[in-house]
Amino acid sequence: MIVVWLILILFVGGALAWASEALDSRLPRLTALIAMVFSLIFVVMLCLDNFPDQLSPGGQWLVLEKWSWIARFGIFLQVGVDGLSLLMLVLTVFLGLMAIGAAWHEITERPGFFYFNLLWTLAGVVGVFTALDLFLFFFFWEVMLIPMYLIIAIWGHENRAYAAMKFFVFTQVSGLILLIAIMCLAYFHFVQFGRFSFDYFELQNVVLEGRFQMLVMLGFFIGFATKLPAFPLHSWLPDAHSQAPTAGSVLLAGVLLKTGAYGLIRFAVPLFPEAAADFAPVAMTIAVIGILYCAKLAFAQTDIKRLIAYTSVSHMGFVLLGVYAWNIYGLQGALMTMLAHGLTSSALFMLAGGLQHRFHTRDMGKMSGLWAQLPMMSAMALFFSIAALGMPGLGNFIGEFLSLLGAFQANHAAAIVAALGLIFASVYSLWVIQRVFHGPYHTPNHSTDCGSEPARDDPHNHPTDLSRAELLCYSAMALGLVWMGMYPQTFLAMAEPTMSYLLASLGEVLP
Amino acid sequence: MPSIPYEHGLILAAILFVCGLIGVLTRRNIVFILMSLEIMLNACGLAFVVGSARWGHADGQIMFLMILTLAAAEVAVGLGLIIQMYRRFHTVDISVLSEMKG
Amino acid sequence: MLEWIGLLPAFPLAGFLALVLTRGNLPRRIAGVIGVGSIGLSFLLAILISIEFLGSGLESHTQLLWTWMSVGSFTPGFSFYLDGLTVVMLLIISGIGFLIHLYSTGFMADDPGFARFFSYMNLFVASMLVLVLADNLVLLYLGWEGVGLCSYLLIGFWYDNPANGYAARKAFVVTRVGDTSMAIGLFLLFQQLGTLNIQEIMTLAPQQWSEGSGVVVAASALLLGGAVGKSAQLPLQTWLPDAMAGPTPISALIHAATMVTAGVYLIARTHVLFELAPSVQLLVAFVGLATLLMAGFTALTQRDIKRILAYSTVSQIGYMFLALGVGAWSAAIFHLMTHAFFKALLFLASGTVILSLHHEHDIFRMGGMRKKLPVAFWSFVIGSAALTALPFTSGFYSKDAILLAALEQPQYGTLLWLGGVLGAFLTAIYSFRLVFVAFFGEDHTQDAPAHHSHDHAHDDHHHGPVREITGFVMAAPLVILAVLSLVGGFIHVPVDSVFGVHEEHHASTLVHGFMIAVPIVGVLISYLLYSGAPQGRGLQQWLKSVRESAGGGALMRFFFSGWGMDKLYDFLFVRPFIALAQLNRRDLVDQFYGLLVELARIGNRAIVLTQTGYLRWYAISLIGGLVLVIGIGVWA
Amino acid sequence: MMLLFYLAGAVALISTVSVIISTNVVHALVYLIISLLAVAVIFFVLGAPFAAMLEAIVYAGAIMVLFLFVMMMLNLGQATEDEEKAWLRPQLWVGPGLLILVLLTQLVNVLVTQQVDVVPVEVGVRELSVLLFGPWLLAVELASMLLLAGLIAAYHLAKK
Repeated sequence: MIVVWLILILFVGGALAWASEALDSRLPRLTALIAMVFSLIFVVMLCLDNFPDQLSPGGQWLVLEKWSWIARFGIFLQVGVDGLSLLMLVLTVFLGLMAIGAAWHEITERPGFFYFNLLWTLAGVVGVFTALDLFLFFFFWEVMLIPMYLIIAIWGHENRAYAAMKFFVFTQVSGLILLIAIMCLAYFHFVQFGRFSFDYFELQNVVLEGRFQMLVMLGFFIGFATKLPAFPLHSWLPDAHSQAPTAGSVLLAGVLLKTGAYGLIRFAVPLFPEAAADFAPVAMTIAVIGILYCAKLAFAQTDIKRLIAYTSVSHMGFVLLGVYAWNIYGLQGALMTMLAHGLTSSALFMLAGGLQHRFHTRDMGKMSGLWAQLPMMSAMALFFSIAALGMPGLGNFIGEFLSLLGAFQANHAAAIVAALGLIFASVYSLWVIQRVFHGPYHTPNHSTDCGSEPARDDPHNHPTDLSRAELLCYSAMALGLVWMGMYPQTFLAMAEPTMSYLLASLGEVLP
Repeated sequence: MPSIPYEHGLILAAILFVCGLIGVLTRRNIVFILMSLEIMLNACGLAFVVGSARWGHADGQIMFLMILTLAAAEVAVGLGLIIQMYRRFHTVDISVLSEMKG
Repeated sequence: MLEWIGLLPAFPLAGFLALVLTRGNLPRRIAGVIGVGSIGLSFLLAILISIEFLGSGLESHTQLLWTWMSVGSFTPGFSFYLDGLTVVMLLIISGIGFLIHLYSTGFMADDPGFARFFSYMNLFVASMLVLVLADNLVLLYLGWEGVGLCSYLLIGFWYDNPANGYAARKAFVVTRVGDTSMAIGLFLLFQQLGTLNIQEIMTLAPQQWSEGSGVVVAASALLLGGAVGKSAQLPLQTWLPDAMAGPTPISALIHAATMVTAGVYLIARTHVLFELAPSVQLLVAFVGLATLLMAGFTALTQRDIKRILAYSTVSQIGYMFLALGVGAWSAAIFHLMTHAFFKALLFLASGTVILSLHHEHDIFRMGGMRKKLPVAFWSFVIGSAALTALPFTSGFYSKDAILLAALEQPQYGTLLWLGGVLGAFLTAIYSFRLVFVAFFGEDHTQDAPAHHSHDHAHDDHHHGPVREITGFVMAAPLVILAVLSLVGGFIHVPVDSVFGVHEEHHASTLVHGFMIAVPIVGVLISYLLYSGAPQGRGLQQWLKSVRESAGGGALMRFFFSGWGMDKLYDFLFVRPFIALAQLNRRDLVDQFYGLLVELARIGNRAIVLTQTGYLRWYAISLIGGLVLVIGIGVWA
Repeated sequence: MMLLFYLAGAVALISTVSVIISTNVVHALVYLIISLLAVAVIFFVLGAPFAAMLEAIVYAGAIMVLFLFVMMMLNLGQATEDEEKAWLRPQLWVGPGLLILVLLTQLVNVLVTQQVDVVPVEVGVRELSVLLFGPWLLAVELASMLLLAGLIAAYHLAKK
């Protein structure tokens, strides 16, 4: 029941937040915060409950529940939590809190509806990470997208309508393809077993012919790869990320992208082992192209949020690489990359949001040398940039190293070329630091008279450094990254039974 | 009692229907269009009654009654619209109502 | 005592954390005490550990702190390994680190980023200690990247000058190229051997691979790539001269004594792999030789005091590579140690000069500083003597060992030896050129600025009176390092058990004599050329004529630019990358989707044409559809 | 009886054609009434006297009177008639005519396959009422709602 409670808290909390706007415009954020804290408590309880069991190899599923829903078509409310899901839930809830923190002062317009959308998106994500019935999965998949569309479309920046529409079209079209693939699978279950089923475990028994299996697998792959996003399908992301409000960017980059990767690990490969094995070289090639191509694009950007968005695509390439290496190193690497990237990119987006809040621009050319005025913020930016470029001792390194280690076992060439991405990562990460935080001090607020000495008492020339709350948020994320980097065993051990199970069930099929 | 070929009744209905259709397509005066619509509805009613006679059953006639009701309601609304249109545009030419152009 | 090995990097790390978490709000005195004290503690502990280690018969020791991660059979731990090589490195890092930290409290006394400086320095020392203590290659890689990060941060320490930022990024990115090669090497080693524990690799490798087999050649070549990047050898040497943009103590600690020798350490640590791949080992030797000659020629033409020392560092590390390449492992480590002494000395002394001359870097705008800066002068003389390998200085013993080992190389021994000797000759000339130009002759400090620009730490320097800045904290490290530079050659490096061989090199008296004579001749030539001595007027005239001739001038400029490598890389990599990035700023893939959108728009416009708004038209299309449907229903 | 059927059919046909080619609204209306009455005769022939009655009373009576009232309100005169003449150009008939011809061919083609003779059996009011207020009750209710809606809409629309 705990999973259902978790989802319900978010749904109801969202509705309450919307309703509470009528009383006071500050109530919604408080309501949302309380709902998030409750969810966090639930997730932590879930972790603590299962902590002793998680190392036993048999106990893959920590929670597995099933209620009848539309029995006629074999649709059940089936939810399950294993180590992988649990880690994703922890990430979701944690970043949900961060997103509320990011929105706390930023969202002043229609706050009730905003927090409603925020919490419903999170509810959808939680559902996606726990649903084991493909119909239910698709239901939550849609639930998480539409509120996010609204968040971008209503509270976004100057070009929000375009970005929101692009986001919507890409995700809807890919969602449709995913739906068709799910329907095909359910239909073939009907053909082979005489009844419809959307049950994850039952669908694993469906046997599909080679060509057809490839087609259905591609349906799943496109659905998830758009969300991930993988190389040729990434084009919605920079627009959506750069136009979304900070909280939206945090959720998009931190959580929503992970649903794609999760889908690949949970569904796209295990349901179609042979097709996935055949497809692995292609997927790895896509991953490599994505890593390098988007790293190069990131370097060329002047809009700081766009830049971070492209780095996200580049990093998610490592996830794709790790997943399709399909060995324990690759999978664990993909997992660690997902977790670490969730924190890093969220923090970077929050920093970018902070810059925009202070200087009303995202153009990196218009600010420089902020270290002199904003030392704490700059130090945080430095920390997270360093994390993003894969500094050992921080989470991202573990993820990228393991992904590459796994990929190298599966495909030498792909791993070697992908490793070049590490060089590019350092190029663009340091470039941001140089452009924004180093160099002579300059901000758009006193650009009118560069020649004269800026008036020192002008408040605009003294942008405020991080507030205590902001510092708390960033510190929490930084600590998380250090934890992941110095003792990733906590996370690896949680996911270990799931990964071993996945590998063991079809280990012989893939390289 | 001499019988009537079933298909003749239906063909008559079809011809009447088609005549109404031509009226709808070619006339510009909205009053004529409305009349043509009446012809079409009536043709349909005829077809139903022919069917009713063919099977010796009253259901067809009931359908005719429905159509009759429909025609009454439609004419009431349609004539109301014509009055509105004439008030606004001072013409009964349907072509002035082309604001739905894409 | 040995089980406290984990505290070695923990002290500086704690110092780093203390300085970072207080966000620079500590008083300078306390920040300095934390910064220096943490390294001091590490140094004390290192001494105690070394004593115990040496006393216990050089028994190697492994200490597992915690398992870092455990994935499949990949289980690297946070575990430290101690043997002779580690002990030497520990003492160099913590000892010289401590001296340089002490010196920095004087050097950086007026800098607004005092606490930040020490926090970075502490983090550096911690990373460097992890690097040398690591018992597996992943942990080593952590230290390896950590020192690279600190190097980046410290080169760009004075961040308000974009040139410094550029140098810092260049350093990081160029070394990252090497690091990536090394990472790929790690993947290969793990795939082949199933472990990344260094000692296990050292035992497994000879069992699994025959000498010269493809895998071991690839693996060692990839590791060499990492070493070359970090140690600024050809072809990745271009970052080091620019790295001089950082504060001078940084140049002393990171870019002379410790970090840049990490590549040497890595190769020595994994020497078994290189022994199994003779072709790669030979490559190491030739890389070293080529680098040392190239850097030597370049150093001859530089004007910036720190750049001369930087090229000299590149050149000296070339010697170490040469030694590694000919299998003289302990000679390489020995030279690493002596080099750390005298190069740290030289850099710190140059720091004193620069500070005393209000951030003047150009040696031709110094002159006659012998009297005004006595401490710096004597430090320079002693350091240069050791660098030149004048007899009985520390450098003499270490370089001698290297050259003799090179001579014993079976295939190319003579060639390598001759190259090394030529390098030593160049070393003598350029190092004493610096001494003679800067400290002898007339005072040029009030001259107009040179026509060419060079890197200044601060552009706003003004020409006040020259006054030597030497407090106790700055003088003491100089004195200690000077003594070490002189007598360091008598220290025995306890690394024989690590490499499993005891190296002794013998050569004829003639060879010995030649090798003693060459540097002395070099110093003499330098004296004649640069001290303004009347006896050398002919030579000076000749040099002038060479410099003014077209070919000679071009050659000088070629040397001055570091053999045009910067321009080459700029042309080959940087410009294409930037051009490509600019070209595709708006993402071709996105444009493709834009095309789809455009197509949809065109389609929309076409279909809009059918929306005439006439009732008749709609009715007709309705009927058309009806006809079609009935037609299909009836006749299809 | 057969003769009556064809005769009434011919009348209906001719008057209908006259409706759609007439230029005078009032004339057209009269033709329409004739057409409707002719159809009522056919209904009678086919054994549906109640339907014939309703056709005559409701259609030809009530609905057409409604038309007449509206036409009086609109007060269309000679000008309108000239306008109608101008609008009824022959070329306007070509496109729709062809299309309709195709449609008619299709319909006839389908309908001639049903070669069955109808022997009209009179279905009286009684049977009709039993059906109407039996199984078709719901349809009657719906029809009443439709009329109500029409009433309200007509009132609203025609209001000044």
